[in-house]
Amino acid sequence: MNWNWFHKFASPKWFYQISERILPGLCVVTFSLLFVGLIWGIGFAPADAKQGNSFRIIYLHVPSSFLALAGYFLMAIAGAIGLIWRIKLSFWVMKCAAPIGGILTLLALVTGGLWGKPTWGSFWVWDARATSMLILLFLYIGVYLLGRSFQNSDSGDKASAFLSIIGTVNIPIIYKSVDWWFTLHQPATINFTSAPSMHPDMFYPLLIMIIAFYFVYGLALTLSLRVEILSRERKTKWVRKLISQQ
Amino acid sequence: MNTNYQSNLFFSYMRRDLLIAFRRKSASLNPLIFFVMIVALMPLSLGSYESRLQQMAPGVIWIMALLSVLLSSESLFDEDYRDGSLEQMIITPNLLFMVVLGKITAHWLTKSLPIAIASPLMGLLLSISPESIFSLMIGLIIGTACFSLLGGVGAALTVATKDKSFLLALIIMPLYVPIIIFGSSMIYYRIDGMYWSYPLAALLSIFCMLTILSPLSISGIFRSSMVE
Amino acid sequence: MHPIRRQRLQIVALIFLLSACAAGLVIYVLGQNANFFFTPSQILAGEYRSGSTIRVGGMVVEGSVSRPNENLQTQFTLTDGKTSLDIVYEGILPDLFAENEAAIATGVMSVSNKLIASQVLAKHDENYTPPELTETMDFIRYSDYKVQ
Amino acid sequence: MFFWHNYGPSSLQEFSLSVTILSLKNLSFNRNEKPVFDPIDLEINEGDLVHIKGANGSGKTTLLRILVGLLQPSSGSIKYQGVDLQACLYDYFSNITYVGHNSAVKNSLTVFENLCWMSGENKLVDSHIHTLETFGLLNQKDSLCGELSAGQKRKVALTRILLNDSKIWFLDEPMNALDSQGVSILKKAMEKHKNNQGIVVFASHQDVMVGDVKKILIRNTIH
Repeated sequence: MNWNWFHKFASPKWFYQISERILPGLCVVTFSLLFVGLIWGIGFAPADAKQGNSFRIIYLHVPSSFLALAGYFLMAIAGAIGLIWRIKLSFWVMKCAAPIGGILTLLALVTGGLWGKPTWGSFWVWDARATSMLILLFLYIGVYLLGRSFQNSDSGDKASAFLSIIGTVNIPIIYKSVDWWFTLHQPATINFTSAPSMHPDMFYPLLIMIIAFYFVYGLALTLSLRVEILSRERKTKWVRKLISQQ
Repeated sequence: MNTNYQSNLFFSYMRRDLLIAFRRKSASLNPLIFFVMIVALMPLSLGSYESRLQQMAPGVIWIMALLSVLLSSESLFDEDYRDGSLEQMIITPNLLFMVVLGKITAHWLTKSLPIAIASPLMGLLLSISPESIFSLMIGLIIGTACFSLLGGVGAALTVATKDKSFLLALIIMPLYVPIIIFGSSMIYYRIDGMYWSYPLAALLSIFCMLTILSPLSISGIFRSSMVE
Repeated sequence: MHPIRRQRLQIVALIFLLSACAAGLVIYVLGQNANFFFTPSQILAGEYRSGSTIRVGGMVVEGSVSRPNENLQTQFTLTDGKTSLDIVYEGILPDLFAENEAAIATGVMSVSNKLIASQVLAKHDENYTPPELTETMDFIRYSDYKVQ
Repeated sequence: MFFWHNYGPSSLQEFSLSVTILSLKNLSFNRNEKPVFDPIDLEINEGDLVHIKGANGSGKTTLLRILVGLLQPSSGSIKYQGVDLQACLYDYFSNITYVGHNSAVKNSLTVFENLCWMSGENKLVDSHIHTLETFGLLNQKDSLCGELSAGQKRKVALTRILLNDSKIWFLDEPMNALDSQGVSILKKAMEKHKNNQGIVVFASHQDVMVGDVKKILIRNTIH
């Protein structure tokens, strides 16, 4: 089942040339979206009844936690494609997606903490979402470390692909059990970022911010993937030709 | 190669590993001794107040059981990898599901089950409330089985790496979360006098899922030419 | 390929058996009262295991908080919009505990249909609503009050 | 198995087109993007003795592991009886015996238990006794393998090739740690296996005086 069009897309050289062209456009769209979202969210959206302005950090917190989880699934899918059809490029996509996802999870945790301080008096609240986010961070760290601990980079890719797939299977169980654990110890206290019944003009900037974060994720992934392609294909002719042109 | 092994693949590999474990009894008791020592040290750090110990006891015992099984699960494939019999295992013309399950069961019987059996004694050491001893033991029997299954996956992933013991812990720890949650809440439910069959059922369902998933993923790992 | 096919059969059978009992257990866990606490109407309808510690959640009725005598024993009633339940509690109430706010009481039902609570937890509303909306909070919204 | 041709009178037997079992097409393996050896093209027919020769660290063991199916090649293909290896893995595994660089012998098991584990029977079978006799290990039958010398352990590992009658033998450095008696036994076994249409693929850096041998010279690529 080797559809050659499928493998054509998967050739690193093709991806490198395509990304060469779309990179400028991608940067412009990403930064403009970010700019619009942040200004609208910070500047014009109404303050929350109880939490006042400290609530505005949601425009950073929700998109990053959203992307962190989506990034993990993307990483696992890339790993699965790499394992099944043995496509090198998708292994590298996974390898680059791990640090990006990790940083996004860290951002989500930090913004969560910053938000917790004024409203609930402490940086860290053992809440369901925060705990699952912390565990997601540990999963990212595990995949990142495993990928780099093999002498042969190919088996390192395969191992981290397997770990991310196993992690994906376990994520729903972890999230369910953390929710259940949360209701066990503090059934009645705070549960932020559940589906907030938000006022419309609080919601639109959030939507823009989420889309902006998707573009940021795509941009970061493309950039680090280009670096990975150059380092992995340093032996091939087209990379040597490329370097000689510089 | 070994043709008539097909019928009782599970038992033959389990018997072989049990035989090896019994030949070297001292090695297979290490997790139990580690568990006893580390639980005995807890009151020194937590202070020996009756109420505080009683409240902390279930969580402490579960975490220490996790650590003991985690440390011992590295030896699951490491010895076979070093003396070459892991390659022979991968070469055998039969599916690795039962082979791996047999090895993990042998590891569970020799290394993790003693911990579950010793847990009531440790519970008394930490002055746990007597009526929750039974639920502690049941929970740990299932819990250690889940720990061994997940430890097997971690061991398979890190068999060809350099710094094994830490790496295995780092990649597998997040996956232990649901087991720890349901396991220890079983005892807290029991102490509150509440209906503790929910967490037990949850723990059992996780155990069933793991019994399916971990041999499948381990055989996938070994057959995907990752073991250099 | 005979041995392989027999092994595959064994494995598929084992997987089928295990996934069946895993699913059964999960349904058992989620099915019953796993939403962790009862509402007063469920209590009065008797849907709880008598003698075991249970948790009851609801809104504290305005003006129902009273201290009959000075030994720190407080009495209040919880309601979920339809029925109400008297709670007797020995101990310091949490600072977030207020009338017309949600609260969760853990304890054992006494003979006189009162809950002898050993623990009370208070909850403050966490939905974000702009200032102008909070005043028009109507009462029905509280009736389906359940921790998800 | 497969239909056995016989081209006319038996004198033509040795010139007959013997059946190719394994065919390798520009096989190569990269470790960290560096090719370990030059691409290899080879047809291994029945009754062949293949000697993989090369300096230390030139990738002999890697090539052997690829042939055995432990490692997937980065490029090129291995065909077993015309079918790609990955497609007929189980069939292939049931026809090969592999004795790796470190002999897969459990130190805490006795020689007899090791043989049982290797051959799959769980009671003493006359084939066990026969192989132990050929390798001169009969009186160590019940001693733990941990107490044996490296040479004896190597012999116990090599008994695996006689225990299960598989078509293709893959031996990695079979001669090292063997005494002269062991080497001669091994040569006789390889000769016998070669005559009844078996295949022996062995990797060794020294030259081994064994009949007509098909040689693969492995040079690690200059990069």
